[in-house]
Amino acid sequence: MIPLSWFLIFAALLFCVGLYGALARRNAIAILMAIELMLNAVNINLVAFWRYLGPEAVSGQAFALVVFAVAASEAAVGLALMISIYRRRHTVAVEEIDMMKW
Amino acid sequence: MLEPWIFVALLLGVGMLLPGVAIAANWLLSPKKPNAIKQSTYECGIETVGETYVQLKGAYYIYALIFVVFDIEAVFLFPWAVAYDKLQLYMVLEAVLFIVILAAGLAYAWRKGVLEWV
Amino acid sequence: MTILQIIFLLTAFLTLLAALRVVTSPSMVHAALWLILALAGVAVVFILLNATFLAVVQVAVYIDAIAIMIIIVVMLTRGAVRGQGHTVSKTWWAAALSALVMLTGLLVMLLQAPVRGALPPTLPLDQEAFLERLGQALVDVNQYILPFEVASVLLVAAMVGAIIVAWPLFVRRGEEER
Amino acid sequence: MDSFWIDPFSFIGSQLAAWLTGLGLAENWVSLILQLVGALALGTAVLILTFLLIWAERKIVARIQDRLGPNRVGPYGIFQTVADLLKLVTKELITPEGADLLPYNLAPLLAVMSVVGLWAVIPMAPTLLGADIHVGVLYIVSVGSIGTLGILLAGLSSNNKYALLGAFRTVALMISYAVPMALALLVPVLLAGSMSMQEIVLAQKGLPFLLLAPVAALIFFVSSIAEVGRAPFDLLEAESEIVAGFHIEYSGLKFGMFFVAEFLHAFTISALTAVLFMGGWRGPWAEQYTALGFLYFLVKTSLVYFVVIWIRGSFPRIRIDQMNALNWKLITPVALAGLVVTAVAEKVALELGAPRLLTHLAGNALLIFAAAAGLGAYARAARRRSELLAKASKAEAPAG
Repeated sequence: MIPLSWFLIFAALLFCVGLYGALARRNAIAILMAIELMLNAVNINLVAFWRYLGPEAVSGQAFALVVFAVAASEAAVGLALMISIYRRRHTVAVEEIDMMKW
Repeated sequence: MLEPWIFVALLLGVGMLLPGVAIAANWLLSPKKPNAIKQSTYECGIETVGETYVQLKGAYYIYALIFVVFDIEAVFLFPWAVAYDKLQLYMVLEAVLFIVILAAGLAYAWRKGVLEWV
Repeated sequence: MTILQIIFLLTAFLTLLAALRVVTSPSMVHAALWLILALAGVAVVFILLNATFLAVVQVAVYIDAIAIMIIIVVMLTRGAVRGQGHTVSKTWWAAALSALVMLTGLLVMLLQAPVRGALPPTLPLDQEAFLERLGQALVDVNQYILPFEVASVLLVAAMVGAIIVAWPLFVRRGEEER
Repeated sequence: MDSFWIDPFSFIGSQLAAWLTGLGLAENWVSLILQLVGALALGTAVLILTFLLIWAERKIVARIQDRLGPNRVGPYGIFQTVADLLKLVTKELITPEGADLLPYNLAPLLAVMSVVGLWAVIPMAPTLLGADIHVGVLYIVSVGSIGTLGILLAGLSSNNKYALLGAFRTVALMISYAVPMALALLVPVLLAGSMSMQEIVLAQKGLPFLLLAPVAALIFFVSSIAEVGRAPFDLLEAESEIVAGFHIEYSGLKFGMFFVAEFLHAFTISALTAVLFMGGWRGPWAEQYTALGFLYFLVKTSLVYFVVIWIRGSFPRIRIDQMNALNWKLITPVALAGLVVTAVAEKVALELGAPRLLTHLAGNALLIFAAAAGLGAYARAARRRSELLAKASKAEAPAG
């Protein structure tokens, strides 16, 4: 049997790897990928708590499903923005997207 | 509980292993005489010009986008379909509303002319 | 150590390795391929947690849909950051520092949590019955009907928004080329 | 213990289990070994089946085209595919320059894996089923789409423009047609109230879903043909347009694996259609005599497979914009409407006590009528537009 803490530590590690990627990468698409990793880590936590603390309640899995929908919407709109920016400015590097920077 | 999944994992492994073995046998049996012309990019004899990663048209993104949206829709509806027998009429109609909202999205894409293959 | 624990450790190791490659790989295409491996690892973890429905959903949504969408966009914006040498920004050390601080904080919190050593209770329902309950809960007015309908509105909003943002440009560009 | 002739599969399994236990192995090791043997047997069986499929397809298509087909190697040319395999095995494996080695070599394996993996959940007889997982239908949706990923990898890693373009075309069409496929798969799940494939077969007692939801069955069949990329939807390898598509840079058995995956996938979708809509192994006395159930399954699957080949032999390849429009403007809206119709009709039949078959048939008839009316309006509008265009260009023409 696997103790709960293993899953939580794994999720924490995955989340921090994603966090590093989201903060450090220059390519905006890579940042989106890192955010997907973070959302996955969150999902692991939700499902692990569902399994260990209340397997008769549906809330853990229902929340995870909503996270899937949110992740998909986020990726869809984010990538559309990337395409739009690339068409206008021929770059998706985050430091170069600075039109709004004062 | 997890027993059927062991079989699934094994079958997926076998599905990778058998073609792998076949390709390995091919590698053992086949001649190996590489040369520059043979390994160059094949374009029916014409010299390759420019780089491989040509600019693709953006419409491909739209298809992927609509696919993602409807995939999530199907994922939400599968548990509903499983529970169908135990649902009351209003619950079925809620799912119909769910489908209609997404159909409205598809109709918008159609009106916008996104679905034309250009 | 039981066989399940070994499977979990192997999966976790591979997933974290793939995740590290996602955030360090200089080539975007490779990063996307490593992302697929990491997502598949998470699906296996879901199976180990007996959430088999979510494991299949993970493959159907993430690997089949979102990953393919990301690869397509990578190809559409190819070479955008290439030739400038750096895959990470100048302040990458600050990012690494904040990730480490975050990790330390999470681990400290975990060590103080009362449930950290909990073992899984036996599943009260078989998975089929659980799925049925999930389906009922999603359309029950007293439970998750609001997230369910809002999810559809959210998806349509995302679709319409993405089309508005991305589509007019294709059309205008096509005219320019002509 | 069952006798061999009534239930050969359980018989062999229990004999093997008894023998392994006799060797002094622990119980879970015995079950693991049994599962491994089962997986190996199933994987090998379906891959060997592919030889037969390729031969059958060549023979049938040849007859449709008034030819003889392969007839030299073995009786009726049945070993032709083996000869072809031997030829392929001795071909040099060429790796194009600039190829991305890991994805390049992984792609054919993924293509085969996604198809072989589907067979894990297909119930072939009452007791012959790899894994009765409770999310079988969703498993089919997700694992079947991994093949898309294999194609994408092949196109990206070959370092060839045509491979890239072919792969992207293929992926765009495959993911488009995955939408109505998933929607059509919801219908049998809804009618059976379960996602387990075995449960779906059991729920078709006396009334196969083909009669209850003919529109969904048709949509599933057409969209899975498109998903496999058979004619008339074989644009991904349109020789005249993009040389050969995503597998242009593959040679030897690496190419052969894409070929195997395609043929096996065509048979697999036939099996899925037979299981989900035609009752799978159901038939008279199938429950008592497992072997008979397996026979029913094979007959139904072969029947559907014959139709797949028949379609391939009869229809010309359609244009890519037509294929795209067919999906988004006809099949997907009809699939959405079909799901709604089935959901409402089933509830009406349950609540009001209306006869089930009649309610569903009436709903489907209404749906077909509406689709035909919509199609007619669309065609009239298109004709009016083209006539206006022709008139306009005629008005311009004399001047020039």
